[in-house]
Amino acid sequence: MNNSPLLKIEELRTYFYSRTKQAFIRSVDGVDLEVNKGDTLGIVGESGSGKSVSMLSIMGLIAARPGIITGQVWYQQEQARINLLAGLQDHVQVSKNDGRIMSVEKTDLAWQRRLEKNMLGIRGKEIAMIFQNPKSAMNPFFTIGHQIVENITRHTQYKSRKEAKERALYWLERVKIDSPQLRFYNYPYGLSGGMCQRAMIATALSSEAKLLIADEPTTGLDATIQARIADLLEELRAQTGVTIVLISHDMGVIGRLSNKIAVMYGGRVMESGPAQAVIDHADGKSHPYTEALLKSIPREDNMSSQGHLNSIDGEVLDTINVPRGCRFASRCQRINKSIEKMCLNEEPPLATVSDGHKIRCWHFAGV
Amino acid sequence: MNRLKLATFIFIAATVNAVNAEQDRVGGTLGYGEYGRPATIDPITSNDMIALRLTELIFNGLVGINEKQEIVPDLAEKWEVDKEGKNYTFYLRKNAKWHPKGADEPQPFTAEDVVFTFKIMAHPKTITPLKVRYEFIDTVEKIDNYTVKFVLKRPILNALAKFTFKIIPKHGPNNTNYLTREDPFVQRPIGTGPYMLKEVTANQEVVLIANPNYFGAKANIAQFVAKPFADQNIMMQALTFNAIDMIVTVNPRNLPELQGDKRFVLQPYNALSYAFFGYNVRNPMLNDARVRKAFTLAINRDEMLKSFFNGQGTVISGPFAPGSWAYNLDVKPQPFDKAKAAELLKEAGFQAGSDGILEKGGKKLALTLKVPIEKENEAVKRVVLAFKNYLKSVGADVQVSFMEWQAWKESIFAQHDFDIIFASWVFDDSADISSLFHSAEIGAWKNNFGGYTSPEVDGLIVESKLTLDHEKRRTIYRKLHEVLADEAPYTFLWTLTNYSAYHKKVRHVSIHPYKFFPYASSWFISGDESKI
Amino acid sequence: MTQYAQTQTTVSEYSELSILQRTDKRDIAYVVYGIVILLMVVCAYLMAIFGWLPHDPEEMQLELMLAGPGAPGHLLGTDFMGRDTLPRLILVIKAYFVPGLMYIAVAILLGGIFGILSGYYGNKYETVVTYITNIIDSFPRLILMLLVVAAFKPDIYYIMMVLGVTNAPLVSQLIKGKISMLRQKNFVESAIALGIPDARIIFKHILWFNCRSYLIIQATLGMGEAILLESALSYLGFGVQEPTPSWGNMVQQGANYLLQGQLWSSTIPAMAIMFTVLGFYLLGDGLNNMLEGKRQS
Amino acid sequence: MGDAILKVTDLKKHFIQGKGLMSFMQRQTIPAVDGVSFDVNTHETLGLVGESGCGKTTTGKLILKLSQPSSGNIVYDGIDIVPMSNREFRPMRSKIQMIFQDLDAALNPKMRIGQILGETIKIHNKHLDDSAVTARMYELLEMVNLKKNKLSNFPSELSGGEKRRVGIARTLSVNPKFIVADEPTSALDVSIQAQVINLMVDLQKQLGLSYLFITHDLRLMELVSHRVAVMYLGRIVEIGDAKKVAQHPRHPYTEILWSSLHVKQSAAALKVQQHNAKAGAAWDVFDFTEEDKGCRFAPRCPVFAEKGQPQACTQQSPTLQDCASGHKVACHFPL
Amino acid sequence: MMVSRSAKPVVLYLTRELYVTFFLLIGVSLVVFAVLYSAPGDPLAAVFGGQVLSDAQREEMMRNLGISNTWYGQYWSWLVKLFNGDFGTSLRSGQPVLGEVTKLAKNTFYLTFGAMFFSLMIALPIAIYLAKRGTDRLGWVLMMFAYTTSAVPLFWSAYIVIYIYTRFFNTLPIGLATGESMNFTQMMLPVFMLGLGSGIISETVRFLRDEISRVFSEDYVRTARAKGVSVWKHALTEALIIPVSEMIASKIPFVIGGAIIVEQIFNWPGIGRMAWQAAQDRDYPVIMCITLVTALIVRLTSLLQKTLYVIVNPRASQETKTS
Repeated sequence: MNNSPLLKIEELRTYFYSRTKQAFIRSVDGVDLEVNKGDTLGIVGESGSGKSVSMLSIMGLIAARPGIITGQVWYQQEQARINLLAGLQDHVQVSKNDGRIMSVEKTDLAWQRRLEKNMLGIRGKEIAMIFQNPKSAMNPFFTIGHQIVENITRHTQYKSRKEAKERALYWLERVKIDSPQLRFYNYPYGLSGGMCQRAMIATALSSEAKLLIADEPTTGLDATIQARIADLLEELRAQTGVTIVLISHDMGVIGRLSNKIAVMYGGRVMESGPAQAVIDHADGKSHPYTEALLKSIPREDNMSSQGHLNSIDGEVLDTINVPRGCRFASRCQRINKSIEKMCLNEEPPLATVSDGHKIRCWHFAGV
Repeated sequence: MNRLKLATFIFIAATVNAVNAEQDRVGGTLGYGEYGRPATIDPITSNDMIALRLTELIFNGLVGINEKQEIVPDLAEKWEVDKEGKNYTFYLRKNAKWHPKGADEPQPFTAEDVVFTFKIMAHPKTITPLKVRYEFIDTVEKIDNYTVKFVLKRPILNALAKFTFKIIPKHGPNNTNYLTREDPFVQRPIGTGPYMLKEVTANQEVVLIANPNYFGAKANIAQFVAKPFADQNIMMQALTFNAIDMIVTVNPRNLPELQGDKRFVLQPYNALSYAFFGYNVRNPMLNDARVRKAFTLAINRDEMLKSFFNGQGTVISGPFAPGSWAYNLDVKPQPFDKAKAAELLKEAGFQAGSDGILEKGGKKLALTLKVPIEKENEAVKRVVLAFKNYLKSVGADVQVSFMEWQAWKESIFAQHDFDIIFASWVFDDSADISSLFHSAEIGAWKNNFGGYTSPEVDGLIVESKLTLDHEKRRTIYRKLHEVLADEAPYTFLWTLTNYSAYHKKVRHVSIHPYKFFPYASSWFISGDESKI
Repeated sequence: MTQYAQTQTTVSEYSELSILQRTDKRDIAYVVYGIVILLMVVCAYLMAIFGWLPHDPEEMQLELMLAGPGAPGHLLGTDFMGRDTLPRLILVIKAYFVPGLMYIAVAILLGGIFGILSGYYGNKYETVVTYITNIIDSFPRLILMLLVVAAFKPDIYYIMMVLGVTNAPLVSQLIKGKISMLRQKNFVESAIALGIPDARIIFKHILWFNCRSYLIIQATLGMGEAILLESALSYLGFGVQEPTPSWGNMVQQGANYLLQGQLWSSTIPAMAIMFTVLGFYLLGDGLNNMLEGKRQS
Repeated sequence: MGDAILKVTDLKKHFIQGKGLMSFMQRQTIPAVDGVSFDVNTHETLGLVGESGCGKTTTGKLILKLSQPSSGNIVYDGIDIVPMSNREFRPMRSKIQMIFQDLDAALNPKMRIGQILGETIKIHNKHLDDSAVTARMYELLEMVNLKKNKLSNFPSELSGGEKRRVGIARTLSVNPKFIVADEPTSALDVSIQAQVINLMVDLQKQLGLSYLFITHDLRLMELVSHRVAVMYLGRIVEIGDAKKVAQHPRHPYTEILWSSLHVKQSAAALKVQQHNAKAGAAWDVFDFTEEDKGCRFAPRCPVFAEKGQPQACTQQSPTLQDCASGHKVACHFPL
Repeated sequence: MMVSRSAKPVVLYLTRELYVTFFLLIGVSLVVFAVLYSAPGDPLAAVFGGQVLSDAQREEMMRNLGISNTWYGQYWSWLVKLFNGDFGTSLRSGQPVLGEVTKLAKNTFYLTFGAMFFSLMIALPIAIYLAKRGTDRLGWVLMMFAYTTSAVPLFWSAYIVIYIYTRFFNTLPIGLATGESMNFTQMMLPVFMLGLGSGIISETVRFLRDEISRVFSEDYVRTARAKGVSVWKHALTEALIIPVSEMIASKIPFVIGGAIIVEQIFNWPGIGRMAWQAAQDRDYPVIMCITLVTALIVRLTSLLQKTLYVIVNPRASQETKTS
């Protein structure tokens, strides 16, 4: 057992080409992340911050045609360390100007083929994924049981129908679905949202994947159910030791489950580190964006005297015209005269503040 | 051309394909193409030409007509007519046998069958187009097994020709009183003829095989197959690719192609019909004979005949077939003469309007020409369009309106809502033309659809009906011809020559103009095509 | 190989591209082709209306029947009456034009009524409308058309009328689908809540803003279908009748000589049909992609 | 706080399932809203909470007359709107408005923002000329903190927060006094959510609005509403001052709702969780075939289980009882 | 609200639909009858062909044929007979209509469904190619091919094919004409022609292409990809089975319509030709029977499609309860 992280993302960029605007939408623009075995990494950020897209890129689930993915994604399999994006650059020619991608020539078909080849044996088997809106993310035409069994027979040693069914029922029980025998034959349509998400988790885990990417697993569910799904994930992590990457815009859920947190904004990681370090914002020890996010959680102590909730003014970053300087500068509360120039003109580096805690802000750059 | 069936006489001699009858060739199959398929194939309920042709092969009448148009014995060996011309006694042949019904033994033909046939035809519940034609017969009586006597209501001219109707067996239909289309007999008839029905296949082909027990000379060709087609072009192709051996009526458009093809024989026969433009004289503009005559003058019938029908036909001047005894050869068809037409129209009071269309009293000479639709008969289209064009050149505006056949019939015969029609009358073996122009025949569903009245014509018709003298009648008819040609209730166009096309391996083909197949038993198929 | 290129280093105030710029070139080509066809149609219509024809369409040259293209004095040859093909091809447009518009009007009106009744007013009328549209849908439309035309009049107005009625269920389904889609988005409900009158919601919001491109597309596809159906009826003898020319009856009359090797007099109108119908199809496709933004993003 | 601007009494909406020709073979009544009573005072925000499917959105739509109640009264400003026809109600629509959960609601995807706003302004103020309409539009945009240049955009070109603002602006364009806000922030990011909530609070102050605030987010509810009504399966089980209901819930269901928010769940909540997992969706658990068959929450109720399934809960449907000044609860055994 | 999934909804649905179908067929027959009755010409046309009859004669004949003079009389007696399982007899041939029609309907059935199958065989690969690869050069050629086949008049292309065929093989590709038993090309050519020319290829391509690309962007397909299992297996139901069956059901009336023409040209003994003949003859028992049979085929196909939909789509069995 070596110490290299289970998943190491280096300089991941995912661009989409917008024909209407004749420009690249820089959804993910240079993301570096590490996920160690057994960790729960929470990725938090507003919609459009690139958190989902970066994870979909890792899984090769970006629609082939206009999507451009560059960078390295190292995945530590049993023995080997493999690059999930290996060989893709052969089919893409990128020309840059001033560090920005200005034009791309891409052989779509070959690119797609190569991607599928890379992903063979990874998707489902090594990395499983669950999505928001479980009702639409589960195939409405197959029974819950079928969808689990399919995953089991494909990726695990339980090949026979009977074994696989037993195993599927085991997993349904694990996710605390009542009367699994019955639900096994149910279609997603007949289940409530929470129940569906449980079934989805069961499906994902049933292949005994090492890494589970949970893309907003609680969004759209009732508050009560949200809490329960979060509890379930926590419980399963503790029991199976699966590594989880949790994507959410809800600081509450992230804070509740993760031991590491990465905060993304405008396609960039703004802050990453142990959960406690990131959340502990009381004395301005974290990134201004993280702080603002935490402060906007509707809570009694986040209310201003006028009965206003704290909010982050301004709009989400425009990912086409990415500013030269800090991406958050336009909305930043902590920006001041002394560093204004830096903030507006040069992008801050991801500076290490303490052990494993990195912040991308000029306030911390010098530290 | 749609055929308005009408009673008239037969005069035309059938042409015989002169072939030296070398050795008898028995056997072979003759497949012939028909456009459409028959509804029923018995002689009583059927009403289409396809069935008529088939019944010619399957059945016999009391008397027949030979190739020289003479009445010859058929099922009756001989006959007697009394002096009044009211009683006809037929002595039947004793060796005629019905085709076997199912697995039964063939039964002999007797006088019972003749009586039966007549009674069934006359029964009010029998639905047959024949009924009107045999109303002149009063009673029929069986004298003995092989003698029958017919009593006529009144003596009529040339009555014997009417006894060509086909005799059906008493044991044929299930119902012995009347015959309806529900009776299985109408689909699987049995007769006495040279051919008997073998089967109607799933593809609606009617297969006939030679009758081994036929009383007359045995048929040469072993099998006749009537193959239905829904597309004349395809039927034509079927002939050229040897899928069928004969087409009964060749579409004029295909004549040039066949004429150049050495493999086929094109045999002409008279169509026994004439085409005409009929005018509705209820329209005040058309009530003037000068206008109608002008129209006749304005169209170039020769050119049309030549361009559209390959010149295969004769332009006529009156309501009879040229060559018949009634046809008045002295009345020449009006030649194409635009100037004269214009003059006549001017005489009738028409002045050219601002747009070149003639006017009279402020009313334009605008007329509707109603034509029934017939699929794949562009000859009709050509004629009416040419007509329109000819009349346009003399300043008459004709709107051509094609109508579905039933709708056309209703608007012509019931509503009289038209100015001009294009149609043709078909002759067959009975009755007279009096209904076409007699004023008593004006009214809904009567034949004088144009509403033409002329005391002179009425008088001539009545006179002709009263006479039994052939010569006298002929004189009257010639006069009638003359009057009608002058009055022009119709513009008489032409009688056409029909062509049958067949593969040259079929020999000794002679064709009856109307019934087509009466002489088919003497046809034969030569195995050796090179000899011709 | 696909190329993507950013034209400017910074896209200030998104220079929103015009609809033409952002539509795929191919779609533009389709639309242009379709529009060229449409323009030709309009030109032909005007030519027919004002009688600017290259040749008298009714003049018969009986000695020159079924001539091929390039025959002296006849650019596209002559038909079975020795009439020049070209002016007749043009004249067809006039015969089709108004009935075609009527067909579209009938289909859209009837379909619109059905669609609105069942989609907007829902429960009350849905059963009845479904029943009626099901009846219409159950007929093979050529048989129905044959019946009506055989029974009444082989007139292009009747043909188009039947076509309009039989196309109504399709339009109705389209509109109903659109309404229920908009309902799902609460868009209709919010409009009602804002006190906007029903008529305005139906006509302006639903039909005008959200269905117009669908209806245009439907109409273009429908025009193609109308031409083809008329030609099918012509073959059966019940299409538009002489002396009114229609592409259907021109092909049919020419086709009688096709098997004898005289290909031209049917092929020319058949090509006219093909290019026009293809034009309608591509126009429909192109418009669909253009207006409904069906490009991959 | 003033007088009640809206009084809802015994409001019922029963959906009947099973239509078409064979409807007689399968018909089922679903009491989506079953005897709901509450009132909303002027300048007040009444929160309506409950799980999805409990009938809160339906209640909102009934008030807007977007569907016709089966029975009951809705009295707005002294006028009962239930018997009114749609035509009669139309002028009233400028008084009562709704913010829909769906961001795209109210925004015809094919219309520009300017057209969308202009239309409603014109419909309710027919006398206004074009320049006045434009002025009013600018005023509205300012009210909701939107840039003027958005007027020429299509809805699809706006971000979620902007769409919501446009929606609110359109709602405001008719000068309503009472707004039903159906989960106005559920589809938004936390940061944007705060902006929208602040905007709504500001507007209430500026324009003197009253809100019926429907949400399943209890944290938000607690902060924004003055009073809260908790709904369960078509009925209000608890209603009262927001702070009181949040801090001292009297109904077991309310207790569970609130406790699920906290990281450490109460023992009772965990029990329900287990219970609930077995029970499946709420509507399946309760048998509606008999009227008043008892407390609808009973099958999932921890108290019910604890007390050994008392008769009262299964036989008698509890009514809302006042337990402390204006704090009402419908439970046989309130906590 | 929820019903455990069982055969019950399907059975219920089928019962209801059959019940609706019954009324639908009554409606269809009424429409046809109305059209026929209001048309000029009368049933005697079938019996007397070109003959002209007087009013008295025609009344007598009508009485003898047992045909009522009023439309409701005629319709009612037809309906009463129908409920006794009797479709009446053809006025033209006198044969029981049902027997004749079913005998020929079989042929039309082979023709239409064969053609349907054939056009799907062409349209499916094109649609899949277009959906997956977009309109590249080959895709464009394929698309233009699909569109062009639907843009030419069917009868003209049939003539052209026959013309070419006869010149190449020197024989006529028409079974009935050439001999007792049809060979393969003679059987298949009409089917191919109808499949190509009935105009459904372009529409199928258009519809399937959009459907497939839509389904492939669905969330659950993405899930399948994330699971590393066969994507096509997951998308199959919604991307192919449902749209293809929908296409078949909705296009059957078109193909039957096209069959009228193909039957005429290729001399294929089917009900299309019969309908054409009967329409001109006003042979109303035949027309009624043919329209009922075709409407029934259309209806049953759509019923089959809907049943299939209910079976493959678990949501539908719930929806059928409410709609």
